[in-house]
Parts: sequence; C-alpha cells; structure tokens
Amino acid sequence: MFSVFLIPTSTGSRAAAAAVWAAWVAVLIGLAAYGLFGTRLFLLSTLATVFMYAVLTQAWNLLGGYGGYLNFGLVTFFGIGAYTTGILFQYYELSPFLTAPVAGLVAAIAGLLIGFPTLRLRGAYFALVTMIITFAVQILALNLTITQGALGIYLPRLPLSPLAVERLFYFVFLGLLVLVTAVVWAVQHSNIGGALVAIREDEDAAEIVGVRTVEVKWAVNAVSCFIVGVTGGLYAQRIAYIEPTGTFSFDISLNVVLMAVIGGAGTWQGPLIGAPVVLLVADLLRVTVTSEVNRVIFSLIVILIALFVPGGVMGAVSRWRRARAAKPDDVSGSPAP
Amino acid sequence: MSGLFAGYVPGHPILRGVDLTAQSGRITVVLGPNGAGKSTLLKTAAGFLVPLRGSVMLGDTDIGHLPAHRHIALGIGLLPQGRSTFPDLSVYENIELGGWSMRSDRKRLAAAVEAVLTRYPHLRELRHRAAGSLSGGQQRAVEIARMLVPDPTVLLVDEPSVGLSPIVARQVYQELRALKAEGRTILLVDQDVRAAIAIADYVYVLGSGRNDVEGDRSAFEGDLGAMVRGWLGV
Amino acid sequence: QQSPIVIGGTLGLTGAYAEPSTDYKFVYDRWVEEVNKKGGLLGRPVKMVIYNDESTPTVAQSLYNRLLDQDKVDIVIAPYTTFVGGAVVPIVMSHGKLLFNGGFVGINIFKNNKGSIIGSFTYQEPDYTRGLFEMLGALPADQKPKRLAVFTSQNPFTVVVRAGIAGQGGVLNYAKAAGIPIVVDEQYPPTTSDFNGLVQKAKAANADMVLALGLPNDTLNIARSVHQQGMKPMVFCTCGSQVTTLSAWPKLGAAAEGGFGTTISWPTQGYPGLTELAEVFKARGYETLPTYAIVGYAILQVIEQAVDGAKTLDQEKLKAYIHSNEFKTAAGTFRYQDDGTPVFSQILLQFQNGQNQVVWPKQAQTAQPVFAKP
Amino acid sequence: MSAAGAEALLTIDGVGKRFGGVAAVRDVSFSVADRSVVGLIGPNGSGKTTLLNIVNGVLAPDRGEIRLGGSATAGRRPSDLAALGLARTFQAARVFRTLTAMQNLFVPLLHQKALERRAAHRRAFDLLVFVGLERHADRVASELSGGQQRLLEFARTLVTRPRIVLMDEPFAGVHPQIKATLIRCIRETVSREGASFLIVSHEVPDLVAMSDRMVCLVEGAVAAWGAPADVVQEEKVIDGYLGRSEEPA
Amino acid sequence: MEKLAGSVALPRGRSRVPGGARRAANRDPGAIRRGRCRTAPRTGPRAAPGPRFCGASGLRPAAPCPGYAAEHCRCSRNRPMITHVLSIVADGVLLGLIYAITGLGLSLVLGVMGIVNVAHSAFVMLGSFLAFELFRRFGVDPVLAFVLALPVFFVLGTVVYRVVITRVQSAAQTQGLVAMFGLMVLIENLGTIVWTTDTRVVTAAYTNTSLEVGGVVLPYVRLIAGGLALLLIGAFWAFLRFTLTGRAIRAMAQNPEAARIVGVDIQRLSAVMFGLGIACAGAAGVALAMVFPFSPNTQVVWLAWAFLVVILGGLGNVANTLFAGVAVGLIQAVCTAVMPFDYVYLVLYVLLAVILTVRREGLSSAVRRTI
Ligand SMILES: Nc1ncnc2c1ncn2[C@@H]1O[C@H](COP(=O)(O)OP(=O)(O)OP(=O)(O)O)[C@@H](O)[C@H]1O
Ligand SMILES: Nc1ncnc2c1ncn2[C@@H]1O[C@H](COP(=O)(O)OP(=O)(O)OP(=O)(O)O)[C@@H](O)[C@H]1O
Ligand SMILES: CC(C)C[C@H](N)C(=O)O
Ligand SMILES: [Mg+2]
Ligand SMILES: [Mg+2]
Repeated sequence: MFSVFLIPTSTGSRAAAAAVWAAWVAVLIGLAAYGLFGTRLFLLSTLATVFMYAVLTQAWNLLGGYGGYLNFGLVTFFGIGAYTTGILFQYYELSPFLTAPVAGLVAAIAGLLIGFPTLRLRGAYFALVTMIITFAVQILALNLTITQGALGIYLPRLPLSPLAVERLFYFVFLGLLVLVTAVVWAVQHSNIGGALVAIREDEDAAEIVGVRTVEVKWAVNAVSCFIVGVTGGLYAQRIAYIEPTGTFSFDISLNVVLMAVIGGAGTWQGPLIGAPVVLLVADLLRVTVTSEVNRVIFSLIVILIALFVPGGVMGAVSRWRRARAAKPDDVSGSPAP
Repeated sequence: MSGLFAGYVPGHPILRGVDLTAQSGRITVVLGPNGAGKSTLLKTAAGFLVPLRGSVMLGDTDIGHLPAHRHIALGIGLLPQGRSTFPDLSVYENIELGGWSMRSDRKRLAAAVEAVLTRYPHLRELRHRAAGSLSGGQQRAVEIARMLVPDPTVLLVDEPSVGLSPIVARQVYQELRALKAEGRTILLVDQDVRAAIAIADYVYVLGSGRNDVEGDRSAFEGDLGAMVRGWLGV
Repeated sequence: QQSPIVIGGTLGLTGAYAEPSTDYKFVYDRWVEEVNKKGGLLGRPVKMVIYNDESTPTVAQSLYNRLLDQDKVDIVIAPYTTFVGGAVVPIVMSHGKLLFNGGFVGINIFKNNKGSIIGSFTYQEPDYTRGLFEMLGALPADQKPKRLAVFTSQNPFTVVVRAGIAGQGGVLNYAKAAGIPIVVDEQYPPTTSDFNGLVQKAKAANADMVLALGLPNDTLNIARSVHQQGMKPMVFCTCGSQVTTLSAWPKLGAAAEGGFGTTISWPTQGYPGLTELAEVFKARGYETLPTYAIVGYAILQVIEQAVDGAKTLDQEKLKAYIHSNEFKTAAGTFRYQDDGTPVFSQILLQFQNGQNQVVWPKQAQTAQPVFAKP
Repeated sequence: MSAAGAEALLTIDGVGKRFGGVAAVRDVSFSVADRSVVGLIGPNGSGKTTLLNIVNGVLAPDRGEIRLGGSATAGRRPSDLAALGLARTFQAARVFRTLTAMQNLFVPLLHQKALERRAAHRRAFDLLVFVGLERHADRVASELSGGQQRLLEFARTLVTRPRIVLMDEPFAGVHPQIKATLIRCIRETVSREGASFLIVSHEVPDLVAMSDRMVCLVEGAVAAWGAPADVVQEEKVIDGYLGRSEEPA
Repeated sequence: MEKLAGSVALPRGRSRVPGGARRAANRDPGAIRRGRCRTAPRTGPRAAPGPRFCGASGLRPAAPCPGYAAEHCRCSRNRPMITHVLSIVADGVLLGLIYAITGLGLSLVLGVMGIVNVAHSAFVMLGSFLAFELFRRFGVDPVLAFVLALPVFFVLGTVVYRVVITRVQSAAQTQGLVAMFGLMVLIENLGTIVWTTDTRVVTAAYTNTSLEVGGVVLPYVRLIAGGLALLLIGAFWAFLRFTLTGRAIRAMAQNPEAARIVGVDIQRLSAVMFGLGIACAGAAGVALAMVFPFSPNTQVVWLAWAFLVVILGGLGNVANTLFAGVAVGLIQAVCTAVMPFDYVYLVLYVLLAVILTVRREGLSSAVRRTI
C-alpha cells in the first residue's frame, strides 16, 4: 500500500546527535551485560517487566502518540494474545514461544475487525469506545467455554531455575523492545510518521491532501495490535496463570497511556523513558513503603510530573533544545525576493 | 506602545522594540510583510500576550499586564485574523456573547445586541442559523458584529476584509470610516494595502518585528508600488 | 541477638479485592508482637515483610520474586484471594518453598501442588454450601425449600462454589442430592453494579431459597435488593464470601435479618486464641469476628507450632512434620490431608435479631434456625 | 452557458447541493480545460466553497455529476481524487500544526512511488524557497503567522505535481509582493507542468488578469461564465457581486 | 453469542454435547463450568429457539437442568404479563436515572474542557463517603446530603481546578488525563487509609421499604435517587441553555480562543465549570450511596457506566445524557429479563459500540466547522 521511505531531517548538530546515539547504545550494552551477568532475581524480573511495558507503550505510541488515536483498550489485544497462547497450550500443548506469532496474528486480526468500526470515531469517542470494547471482550473471556471462564488457564512454568526463567524473559522482552523501537523509529522518520501526525492534527485535511487515512490507520493499528498480541502471548508463559480479570485489566491500558504520556507521546524515545520511570518508581515505593501509603506517594509523583513536565520528558527535552537552537534572527520572517 | 518586546516562546521575542501610537479618533494602519509581527502586535495590545519589555498604554494607564478580559472592559475590541466564531451556537448567541462584559446589565446587553442587529440587518435573517454553517464571509460579518456589541472605543482590526466579496469589503471599509466618525480609535492591520491606506490617517510599516517606515497617509498615497517594493528591500 | 526469622507475603491493601486485607494485616501484626514477646521462634525474633500487591497478580508475582530472592524470607505466606494467589503459587513452588495459605481457597491448586501448600481454610470451594445443605437435609421433606435461585459471581472460587469439582460438592450437586430444584441459575461478571433485575427474575420464579455466591460488595447488594423487592425467601444465604461476619452486614438493617452465612469457627468453641481474637476485634468495633481474621491467625499458629515442633526452617522437614502432626489453632484442630488442606469443618451462622447465631452443626449451635414464611 | 468540451479536464455538470433549507449550489455546470486557469467568483455565501468541497469529494452532491479526466468522481474519497492529481487549499488555512514546514510538504507524498517521492523531496525545498519560507523550513507550522500558513498550504498543493488545483482564496492575507509571485507561479505551473487551476478569490482584478475563463456564482447558480473580461461586465455580476459605486477596488 | 461459543471447534475430536461438552475433567477445570443450568435454554450451539414464553405470564421457564426433567416451567400465574413488563421498565428507568446522574459530571468536564476525567469515580466515592459520614455521625438523611454535596464539591472542584487543572490545561489533552489519573489514585488511596477497604452501606429509615403500585415494586431509595437525578439534570440543562453563562460555557467548549476574545475570563469560567462537574460527581456519589453498597475501591466501576452514558449521549450534552442513561438502564433491564445475565453486559457494550459507530459521532461536525 505504501512503502516506508525515510525522509531527511536537518535539525541539530551532528556531534550532539552522535553523542545522544552513543548514549543510547551504551545503555543498551549495559542492559545486555546486566542480563548476562546480573544475579538479582528481583531486578531482572522488574526490568523484564519494564521492557514488556516499554514494548506495549511503543506499540501504543504508533497510533496513540503519532496518530493521536488514544487507545484506551490496548489490553484487549494483550489479553487476546495471552489467551491465544494459553488456549493453544491448553489444548495442543504448544509452547507459547512457538505460538507467540500466532497470538500476534490473532490480535492483529481482532485489531482489524475492531478497528473497522472504531477507527472512524474521533477524539474522546475513540478512547472511550476502545475502553468499552475491553470490557466486552473481558466478558467474553469470562463466559466462553474455551477460555475456561473465571477459572483461567494454567501454563506450566518453564523447567528452569527461577533466575534462568527471569533471565530468559529479560532477553526476550529486551530483544522485542529493540526490534519494536526500530520499527517506531523508522515510522517516525518516514512519510508514514508524518502522515500519522497529519491525521492527529487534522484528519480531514490529511485525507484531502492525499493520505488514505483509513488504510493508514488500519495498517498501523494492525501492526500495533500484532506487537501487543505477541507480547501478550509471551506474558502468558511468563505469568503462567491467566484469567479474565487480571489479563484484561483496564489498569494495563491506563498504565500504558500513562507511560507514553510521561515519557512523551509521539516520540520514539518517550516509551523508553516513560515505562522505566513509572514502573521503577512504583516498584521502589512498593518495597520501601509497604503500606497503602505507597500509592499515595506514587500518585503525587504522577501529578507533579503532569503539572510540571508538560509534553512528558521528551516534550521538556525538545523545548529545551528549541530554546537553545533558536537564534533570534530565525524569528523574523522576511519573504523571498 | 513603546519599546515593545513580545513573543510566544520565552527568550524569543517576535516584536523587538516597536513604537507605535494610535491617535484617538483616528485610523492607524499597520502594514508589513507576512510574519512581520502585525498580528502579534494586535494580540499584545488586546492582552493576549504579555509584553516582555516596553509598555502598552491606554491613555495614561499601562494595560500591558492586564488579562485579556479586562481589556474588553476598558473598551478595547479585537477582530482576530482567521476564524473565531462559535460554530455550534446560533448567530444570535454568537453576537450576544460579544456583550459578555456587560452581562451584569441585561437590559443594556439586549439593547446593544438589538442595535448591532439593526446595524447589520442581513445577520438578523441568519440569527437562528448555527454559525458554523455559514459561509466564510458570513462568519466574518458575525465576528465584526460581535466585536461591536460592547461598543468598544478602541478597535484592533486584523485583516477585516479577507474573504469578503468586493461589495461587502467596500462596505467594511466604509463601516470602519463610520466607526471612526463615531469617535472610535482604530488600529487596522491589512494586506489590502490600497484599501487600507485609502482610509488611513497614519500608517506604520513593520518589518521583522521592528518599525520600518511610517508617515501620514499622504506620504503613502503617491507611489504605492514603490513603497511596497521599498519595504521589501528589492 | 540472632538474626530474625523472616516471614513474607503480600496483601492487596489497595485495589479491587482489598476488603479483608486490613483484617489480615491487623492479625499478622498482632501475632508477630505476641510471638516476639514469647521469645520468638527457635529462639530467634520474628520479622514479617508484607508488601502491597494492589490486588494485581503481576505485581504480586514480582513481589514474591523479591521476597524469595532479595529478602530471603524463611517462610512464605499467601496473598488474599484466589486469582492473586493462583498467580504466585508457581513462583513460590519453583523456589522450593512451602506456601502457608490463609489467604485463598482453591482445591485444584492445592491438589496440583501435592501438599506443598498448607492451608487454614477448613473448607474449600466445593464445600462452601455443605453445611447449609446438611442443615436443610435434616428438615422434613415438606418443610424444605422448593425452588432455589443461585447467583454466582464469575470469580475463580465462586464458580466452583456453584458447580463443585468433578461432580463433587458445589451447589448444583448438593441441591440435586437434596432434591431442591434450581429455578434461577445466573452468573454475573465481577463488575456488576446492579442486581435488581436479577432479583426480579428470582422473584418472578417464586424462589423460596436464594444463594448469593459472591464477594462482599455484590452480596450486600443482592441482600438489599431481595429485601426491597419484598421477597421473603425461606433461606437466604451469603454462601460465597463470609459476608455475614463483616462489619457491613448488620448495617443493612432489616435486610440483614435472617441471612445465613458460613464461617470457620466460633468463639464458643473455645479453640486456642479464638476468644482473645474475638475480644480484640470487638474492641475494634466488630460485632462478629471476621472469618479472615481467624484463618489469618490460624495459619500463623500452624507456622509457629510447626517450626517449634520440627525445630527447623527446612521446608521439606517442615512439610513432613506438618503432614504428620496435629495443630491446635483458632480455626480448630487441624489434621492435614495429602493435598495440604485441613479436614473439613464449618460453622453455619444465621443473623437473628441483630446478631449472628450458630445454627449448625448441632454441637456448636447457639440458636435454632429460623425460616421465613413466604 | 457552454458545457464541457470533450477535452476538458474537470467537468461540473448540473451539480446541486442543499443544506436543509439552504440551496447552497444549484444546477451548476462549467468545465476547466486542460492547462487553464478558471477564476471562480461570487458573493459571500454563494456556494463557492461548497462547490469546491463537492469537486473535492468532501461533500456528495445531491444531483449532477463531476468528471475528472474523463471519469466520474462520484463515490470517490478525497484521497482517491488526490491520487488522480487533484489538490486543494482551504479558505481558512489548514496546516498540520506540529509538523515543521518541511514535513508539511511531505505529507501528500505518502502514497507516491519511491522514485517520485525522492524527486519530490528536492522539489519541496524549492517550493519553500519560492514562497519565501525557506528560513522557516524547520519550524513547526503552528508558529507561522497567518499569511505564512497560507503560503505553506499553497506550496503543499504543488508538491505532488497535481493535474488540477482547487484554491479557496489563496491570496487572502498575503502580502502584495508575494501575491505577485504566487500569480506568476500559477501561470508558470500551467505552462510548464500542464496543470489546471480553479481559483476562488475576491481579488477580482488579479483574477481577471490570470484566468483564462471565469465563472460567477450568485445564490448557488451560475450567473456568468466566459472570458474574464466579459464576466466582470455582466450586469448580474456587477449588481450581485462587484458593486458599481467605484471601479473594482 | 451461542454462535460465538459454538463456532470454536473443540480439539481432538472431542464430541460436542448439547449443553456443553462434558469432558473427563482431570487437567481441565473448565469442565465444571460445563454442566450449567440456566434460566435461558442453552442447548447446544445453534439449537436455542429464542425466548420461549411460559403460558400467558411471559415468564421464562427454568432451564432443563440435568436431573430436573420435571421442572421445566416455573411460572407464577398470579402475576400478569403487564405487571411483569412494567416492573422491568420501571426498574430500567430508575436504574437509568442513576446512570445518567453518574455520567453527568463526566460529560460536562469532558465536553467543555476536553479532559478525560478518570478521577470522576474518585469524587463519586468521596460523595458516597460524605453521605456515609453525615449519616453515621449526625444522622443526616442522604437527601439532605445530596443537597449539601453540591456546594461542598463545587468548592472542592474549583480548588482542584486552581491547583491542578490550570497548569495542565494549555498542554495536550493527555497531560490532563495523566493529572487526573494521579488524582484518582491519590483520592482512592487516601480514602482507603481513612475509611479502610470495608464495604459500607447507608441504611436510612426508608431504605428497606418499597412502594407497590399494582404489583410493581418500586424501592423508595431508587425513586428518591431517580427524582434527585432528574432535578439535577433538569437544572443543568436549563442553566446551559437559557443563561448567558451557560452559553458562554458552551462557547468556551467550541472555541476557547474566541471566548477569550469576547472577554470571557476562561480561567474563572473553567473553574466554575469544573466545579460544577465535580459537584455533579459528588451528588452522584450520594445518590449511589443511598442505593448501593460501596467502598473506596469499588466506586471505580461506576466510571465505566459514566463513560458509557457519555459516549452514548454525546459530550457535554445534558439532555442527551439523560436519555442515554435511561436507554442504558432500559436495555440492561430488558436484557436481564430475557437472557442469561452473564451476557447482558456484553450485549450492552456491543449494542453501544454499534450505535456509536453507526452514528459516527464527532465526524460530521468536524467537517462542517473547518472546511
Ligand atoms: N503561536 C506562535 N508561536 C511562535 N511563533 C509565532 C506564533 N505565531 C506567530 N509566530 C511568529 O511570529 C512572527 C510574527 O507573526 P505574526 O502573526 O505577528 O505576523 P503577521 O505580521 O501578522 O503576518 P501575516 O501577515 O502573515 O498575518 C512570525 O515569524 C511567526 O512565525
Ligand atoms: N455545512 C453546512 N450546513 C448548512 N449550510 C451550509 C453548510 N455549508 C455551507 N452552507 C451554506 O451554503 C451557502 C454557501 O456556502 P459557501 O461556504 O459555499 O459560500 P461561499 O461562496 O464559499 O462564500 P464565501 O465567499 O463567504 O466563503 C451559505 O449560505 C452557507 O450558509
Ligand atoms: C479465595 C478466597 C477469596 C475465598 C474467601 N473465602 C473469600 O471469601 O473471599
Ligand atoms: Mg497576521
Ligand atoms: Mg467560501
């Protein structure tokens, strides 16, 4: 339908850009090294969760961040993915590692079907309908025989030591994250990214200047759902017990939106920043303040971020960059002769 | 206005030292290339932007730091560039809201709305239509009417004739003349150089956020083309 | 000073299933204080680490990982409710630990782990209504209820309370055995907010026995609707959670009257620690001792007696000791079955004149059951 | 009223549209020949924008037919029409606010073939230079002044080398000097690239000077159609639109 | 639904048995769900012949449960059909009014200010506890609490506006969302600390009594809550429609920049607006507390209902909020009466999604406005 074609960018000095890239690579190497040699189960498992959420947030970011379609029902596809591998295991004893792509596919198909009516809705309506759809699918999962209703599905834990299991998922999700981030980066730097932003800013105008908005939204949504479905499929193996309430929990959708916004929606870096910020803060509070006060502190931090870091971390960064880059001369418009 | 600095991003002024005086009861025209800062100037005068430096004086008071809604109370009305109707409200409701600042005195408000509708009878016919369903020009007329409801003494007018058909545009300029005749002070920004200069008492030209040329109408009337080329530095 | 013995677990102090967690927390804290006053376990002080899992399975999993790896807890206790507990079981098991479970029921989970989960609920899901049906079974045939309506929350344990397991237990089987036909059998999602329509169905079907198999909030909701609709079922039982032992039950006013419910033990039974516990809770403003306080306390008593008896923290040895000894707890005297659950015992309560009375089993009875005449 | 010639690029044939009680467009027919500029004038509310919306596929006409390059446009989405070489500007400029000026020009290129797209990228910058926005290439569109946004929109329509461009008051609020440049640009595009233009504007003298043909709508119907000089002489046009007190301003 | 369930092929040639396959259930806890007994016939994939009515009473027969072959029809013939239908309608309308009032504040805040106020349910919760505390400590009747809640929560709302919303308003919608999310977590958890997570009920003198009209039972609490809802919604409707301030609020929703131009003090009016929205949330909380049990954690389920009403009714449209609420209530009541309850919400949600997408809300006005 359309090819990805990277478009030239021209801002910023090359040296600074190189430094930033180097920093990203260093972080990645550091994380890989920790995955290999780290022995703290809790940290490995927390980071694996961080990576998983970062993947989800990146996927959300495609349509939600760039396209402005705030999907409040991401967990629908996550749950569908989880149940796909869960059911395939339950009935055919296929390992979720094998069936995760199938989970992605099923989620993508669900995304296409659900997207058909919902992607025509705008703004808050879309957000709310996606949320309602989660509830509907959750009820299906509660009622269908194949999902075993409220009882849920148990998957066997992998026959490895707890540390090895967490290490495995650490790398699985880290790898997935790198992959997905590359996809998002490519989208941001291609015409599709521009088209998505155009849709966010003024969808009718985008259609009129020639963007096939329906197809673009569909395709991007399907890709996003695929990623989320794969993640959900792997999650099922990791948690080893899926049931409707937790697997389709609205909290997951909300958390993903939260992470995207706090990191900076519509930038490829946003999810990479937002997911760890939110999860690590929450985890740190959980283990240091064990009473329900931990949530109070957490919420205060969230509120403060919302109040004082508009546009998320990346918003602050780009504002700072722009303020630095802008020479006063730039401002005056003088038309060409 | 003197030594005015204003802008949208901190540390990033668009207006850099503009001096401008709109004589009371006169039409002062501001011209300039696209992006020169004309609209920014009007927005600052109307209180939408806070001057970074310099002052906006109304008579003897500095109004630069007052919020926008106080400006209305002081008799300053703004006709912004672009479109600014309330699309889902009826034309009548749109115009009525122009008198928001008089809301404590319902009788006066009703009378003022009535007066405006009498002044623009074609709007009376449209008064039950949703403003968003009107054509571009009709909406512009609604905006002008809305601005006049509180009976402002200072009018800040940004490209009033854009999108209006020639007849109507001419009427608008006549209207501006008439408003001046009623003793109002008008600060007019326009790209229709000819028409603007034709009704101007005094003309400023902005370039890149600074004063460029200024002078009486007579100074501009002569060789229009040359003047235009003059600002562009061609 | 020796290093403390660390007991760790989580509770959903916040979130959707938080209700009993504060009771658990209170009991845990009290027990730690008591034990340490007595000189601790094995001569070492006892420390308890309880995190807030926000009633979320994933969070609980990650916290159990931390408890087992970082905090190096010696004894692991379970979180509250089946759907959180079910998620942490595999983790605890893969660390080779016993799971001391006063937090959730789940006969299948117990069975699958072959005695490595040590429970203190004296009845599992299929048995939730056993006492009720035993009591009804003792009635003359013409005095039994004739039409049963069952409302079941779609929650991993209440669906089993309804259906039983493999043809054993559960309302469906008990009712069949008792010859009481089921005229309304409805399940509702956990998020259901209004039950009037459901209750109207039961009313339209002239049900004279209504079973609410749900969590506290929905059960209270159903109880009130039943009363407002003017239904006077002969038996109304809150047989899902132990709702009649909660503080909100008496506050229902007239709607609470006559309601049946279950619990694990009753202060009049004189089990160790039970009366004291009841008094403490009375001081906190609880008319009835909540079931959760009893099971929470009982599992700690099991831990205490097992560690003292086996003189070790070695999990295998503890397991062997527990499976071959008796434990005297506030929930009764436990003898463990192979799957790690104690032998069945249950108390059936009825709320009469603003107070809970034991109506079954006979030997614990404090009052005769009263049946409304429809 | 001469209808479409066989070679016409865009044919509007008997088009009508009502909004509730308002007949915005009634029975309008005219055509835009290949490589030509057609000026569209008419009083406020006469249905010009509505007509563009219909041609553009944003609104469906109640009756009548639009033919673009020989095939009917009925039922086609705006993006389909864009792919056929139709581009337009809006009466109130609609730029993509958080994209930079440069990125705004890339948006229409999404579905183009990679090769064309590469060429278009180069062209984009030339267009920015042309409308005098090259210094603002990397500024986000919301930070441009009203006139600059309009210029950006103008450039955006040309970036795909369209066959026909609909323009709704492209000169409104544009500085006279740039306006002259734009007019030159339009003429050059016609002669070099063979594009056609349908331009709505109230700046009649300019329109007369640049158009090959001109059409005037009054109350939704065609009041005059023909050579520009003739159209502005028509009684109906003068009465309903230009006014007679002075010479056209 | 039956189709959905039935179309999933059971693996490995296990036979499909009407009423649910009964598998040897060792490693398969699902099996225990299979032997269902339901009010609606659920006999096999496509076999359900639609609602079967029982005599003239319109009541559903009991499902043919295994072992109760004789018990097919359990109808009480002393309740005529009309009473039954009226009961369902009354139940639906009263419930719908409660839904409507729950959605009202959310709709106003979302419609006018563009903020997805996920903290709405937290304010509802506070409203419920206001009623609870007033009742417990001072014996204040919930009806009075409803009236008191309006000013109290109005002030609370304006304070929240000044402290939180003013700072996020200029930023994107998502920023406000995050702030409100934080607020929701904050309030809920403070609520948990203050009131614990125990379920609470407010039982006034009339709570356990009902009005019976011709066999239709109307619980007084529901009548009162519904009446209060009607009053409040009516007041808001009139306010937005007939007062200049109301019009200014609508104007602000459509074009805040232009509202500033005509001299509206956006900050102040928004504060008022937000205050009103929160006042509605608080009052809704009181109404809910009259009718339902609650705790700091559980009031969040009302958020879903509020959203439902809002999307069905349209943003910021008060009259439609009322209709939407009643529609949802009626649909729920009717569905409950004619199908197994575990599918009622599904039907409701799907119906809603369908209505919404057919209406294509939010599309047409965008086109008209800007082209
Ligand atoms: N919201 C904004 N944020 C940042 N910069 C802006 C903003 N609006 C305008 N500018 C910049 O300020 C400068 C002056 O803009 P202004 O709108 O005042 O120009 P103008 O003289 O009215 O031009 P025009 O004739 O095109 O309307 C321009 O360079 C523009 O890019
Ligand atoms: N969406 C709509 N709903 C109702 N009426 C509409 C709608 N769009 C346009 N109209 C009406 O149709 C008529 C034609 O409007 P249109 O915008 O096409 O005029 P126009 O010729 O472009 O005028 P202008 O020069 O003022 O822009 C006007 O009377 C307008 O009020
Ligand atoms: C599994 C547990 C949640 C069961 C507990 N008996 C309850 O009442 O809630
Ligand atoms: Mg301007
Ligand atoms: Mg127009």
